[in-house]
Amino acid sequence: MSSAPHIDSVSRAAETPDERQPYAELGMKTDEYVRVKHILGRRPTSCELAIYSVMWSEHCSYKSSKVHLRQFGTKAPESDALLVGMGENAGVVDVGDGWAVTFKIESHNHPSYVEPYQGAATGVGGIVRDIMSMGARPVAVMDSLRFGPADAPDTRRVLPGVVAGIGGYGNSLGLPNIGGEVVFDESYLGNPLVNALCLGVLRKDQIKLATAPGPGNKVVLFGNRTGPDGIGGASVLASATFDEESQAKRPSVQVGDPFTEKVLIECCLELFAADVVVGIQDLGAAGVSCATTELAAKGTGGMDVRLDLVPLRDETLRPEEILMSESQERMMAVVTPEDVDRFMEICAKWDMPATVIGEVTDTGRLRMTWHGELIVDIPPGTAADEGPVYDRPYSRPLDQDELQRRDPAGLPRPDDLRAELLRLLGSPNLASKEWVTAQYDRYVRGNTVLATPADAGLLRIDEVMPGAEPSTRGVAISTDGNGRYTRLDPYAGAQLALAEAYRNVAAVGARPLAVTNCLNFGSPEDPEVMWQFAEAVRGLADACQTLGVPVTGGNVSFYNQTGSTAILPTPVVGVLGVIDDVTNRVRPGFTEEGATVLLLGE
Amino acid sequence: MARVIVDVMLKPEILDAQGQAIARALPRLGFTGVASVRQGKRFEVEIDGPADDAALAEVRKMAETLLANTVIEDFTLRVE
Amino acid sequence: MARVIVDVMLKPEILDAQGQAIARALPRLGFTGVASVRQGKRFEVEIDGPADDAALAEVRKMAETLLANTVIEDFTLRVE
Amino acid sequence: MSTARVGVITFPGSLDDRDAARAVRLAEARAVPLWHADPDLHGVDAVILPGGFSYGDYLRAGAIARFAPVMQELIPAARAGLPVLGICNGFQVLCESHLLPGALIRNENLHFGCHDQRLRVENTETAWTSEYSPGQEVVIPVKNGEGRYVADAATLSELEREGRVVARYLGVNPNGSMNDIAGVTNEAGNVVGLMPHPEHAIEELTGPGTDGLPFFTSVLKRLVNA
Ligand SMILES: Nc1ncnc2c1ncn2[C@@H]1O[C@H](COP(=O)(O)OP(=O)(O)O)[C@@H](O)[C@H]1O
Repeated sequence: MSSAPHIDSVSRAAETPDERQPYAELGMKTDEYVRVKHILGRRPTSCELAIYSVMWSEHCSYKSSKVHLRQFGTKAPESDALLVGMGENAGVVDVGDGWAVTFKIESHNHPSYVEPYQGAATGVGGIVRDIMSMGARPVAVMDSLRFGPADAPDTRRVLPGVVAGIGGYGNSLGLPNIGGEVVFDESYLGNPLVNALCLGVLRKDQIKLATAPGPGNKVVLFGNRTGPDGIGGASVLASATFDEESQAKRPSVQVGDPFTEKVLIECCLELFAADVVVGIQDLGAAGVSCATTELAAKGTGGMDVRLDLVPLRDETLRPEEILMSESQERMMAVVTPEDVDRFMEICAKWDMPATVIGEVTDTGRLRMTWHGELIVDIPPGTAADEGPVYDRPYSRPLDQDELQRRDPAGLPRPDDLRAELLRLLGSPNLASKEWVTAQYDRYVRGNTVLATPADAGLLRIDEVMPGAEPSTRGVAISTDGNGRYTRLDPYAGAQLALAEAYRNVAAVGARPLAVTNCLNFGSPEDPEVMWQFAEAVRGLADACQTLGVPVTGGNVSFYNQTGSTAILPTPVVGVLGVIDDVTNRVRPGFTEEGATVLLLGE
Repeated sequence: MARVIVDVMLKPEILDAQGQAIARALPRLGFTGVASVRQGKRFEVEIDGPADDAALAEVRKMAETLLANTVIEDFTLRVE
Repeated sequence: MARVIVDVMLKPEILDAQGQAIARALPRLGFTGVASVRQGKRFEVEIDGPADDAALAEVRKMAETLLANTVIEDFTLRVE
Repeated sequence: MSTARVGVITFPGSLDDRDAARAVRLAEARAVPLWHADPDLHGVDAVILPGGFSYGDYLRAGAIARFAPVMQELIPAARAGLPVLGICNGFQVLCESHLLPGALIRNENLHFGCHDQRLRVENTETAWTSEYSPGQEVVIPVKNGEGRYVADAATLSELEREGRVVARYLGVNPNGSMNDIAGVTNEAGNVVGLMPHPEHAIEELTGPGTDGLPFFTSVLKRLVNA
């Protein structure tokens, strides 16, 4: 990385309107680039281009999915329990007694294929920071995994690394793993799915939001230093198909530092308890670009940042790279000037580097300087919220009718049922998942009431905050998804995923309250994939309405394909439920001799 | 019998959380004057025959595919 | 600025499970002719001044007390 | 509730400190949080070093925690007879501090493993095991990645000869520990290191049972009788 020959300042951009810019290489379409020019009334500086390209990427802007995801809002059932709905870092649900929980599931599929251990580890790290940024204490994780056939050589590379990465990171944070899935299917061979869920607990009156209000308030970046991790990853890595080229992108993977994240959790909780945080945002895929634009857009509209104050691990990083870096274990907070000293003291107690890098304004502009030169001057909302929206064409796959016409009646009847049963029981999809779950700590924090092999994880909400009254209240979660069903009928398949998770939560004795989801699909530019997506979302939204559980948040992962072959459409649905007294939980299996066995339903 | 040493270190651009944790601890333990610490792996590979070009090529391939994770690590070889 | 390398290896009498696992995997990957593999750690310590006797004595103490656990590990120092 | 005060040290990266404190409370004593950077034991009657990954354990489990300011107080106090229990990472810290012999290294199968483990309590004379009966078999979770106990032959035979193996794994040895050792004690019997997690076996609701509770009640009895 050579240092910049020049700094592409705002005034330079104005003077050189025709300079060619690598927008296409950054994943931007020509009309998107033209729109940026239109917004700014000039060409963007290279830093501004970096910001728009990551913020308008599929990954950050949901440009292909937005029009469909709206149904989760328009069809949302009435719910008194919902404290914070979609649109924030994670939804928040009231579980009674002044307690609230927040939960969300997110994908880290592509990074986990490139570097299984680090990809999966940083997937856990990212979702945990999302939960922290709501003001909550993370209390449990779950993981929903899809791999190619168990005996395929690449699965032998990917699976152990992914499992070790999820365990290595989650175990080091002291978060019990209370459930998940492992599914094998040919279609995931070149594109495994790694979806991580985190659950957090907070007091109802302590919710934090990603907002930067109050001109004069300080913007603090804290956590690990910024390095050249995953530069370009947000727009390139996270949304491009895998091919030979991905090899060349390899050095830009992110690596995790779970120790720093664990300390960051405790540090944040102490900051929240001291009430010195006005707004907070985790640094995820689009790093400083995302945190600054989103905080500013949701606050009083403006922010001034001195980008040269960002503490670096590599002094040669250029401002564009700082803006796009995906270095892990970083957070950004908005703090009133009076509270800055106290904020810094708490960070020092935890040995956590923290730096004031800017200030909230009411100018309606996000302005950044680099050693005195103005390098970014944009209306932050145009990057954060007003990205392109595509209503992509979709069409029912040509083979869909043929697929649906297939009838199990036509399948040959096995002669030897016993052999067939043994073959099924021994098949990777049905066999015990203990090899995976044994690598995860399910005991830490001492509140795990049910984990593997129960249908849903069940956690007692006790001793979450110092001094809180002992409690028997509990939260149950289950994640489910079935790509084969969804391929056969995306509308019904998504509903079945919800129904299964809903039943699993009910089966341990909890009342289902809210839904999160991670929608893993192929390329949205393929009309047949887009049809699967649209149908699945419609199905899920309708089912949520019928069952009376609102979607509180989630994540969309597109471009899951090998070459031009998409994975099975895989909506993974997480349902959260509440139980007033965890001692009333229902355990899996037959626990008493002589008990009556009943079959419910048809 | 010959011994080939394979040293594996994280690429310089990759965060070395291990080295960082050590470096942060040193001043507390009274060690000053250390600018940085990086932690890597060292493998001692004993080969049956002499460390000729063919054998070294094999060990290099082994390092590339197994001992080092070239996504995030670099390695060097030397005969001891 | 000077760089001191500290190599830390498990004592020979302690079973090196990582080295063994690698050695066992090698034939499956088509590597033959390897008699044994041992895995250890390598530290690159950058010191502010020159690597004179006093500095080396400091690094040695650091290795003894922190970088290696002499109950189970041996270490060697060298200037690079 | 007894008036005994049991300190639980929190290092950066400690994870099971709350669990240990809860166990102390369920045993009806007072849990006193101790902070790694505070060189003061605050007059506690006993100390627990909890599980976790102190300082990330990137270098070697327990290697950096050993030098924490609070340890500079704890080490002489332990030598002078203060009851100290190190659980998992705490055991690793005690070995690194040379309060206990031997070392804990990477599991033989190279995986982190979390299981409900059968154990036999071998020594019921220590400060932390007097409430067990000799040879009692219990089930307590183990969860570790670096839990394989190793020591040289002389140390090992000394430990066996003096009956200083506190607990042994029954059934499958989860990490390849020498002589199936799950825990050891010092000569005086006041310092105990244990790989399994008794603080995760103190409530029927959240553990495989309550077999872990006697570790915490034992020390209280000792303190009351002292
Ligand atoms: N990746 C995983 N992470 C955590 N727990 C898992 C994972 N995969 C499976 N489990 C847990 O293992 C148990 C058995 O899983 P599975 O065989 O898929 O059962 P089921 O078909 O009943 O869901 C469940 O409790 C499930 O939550």
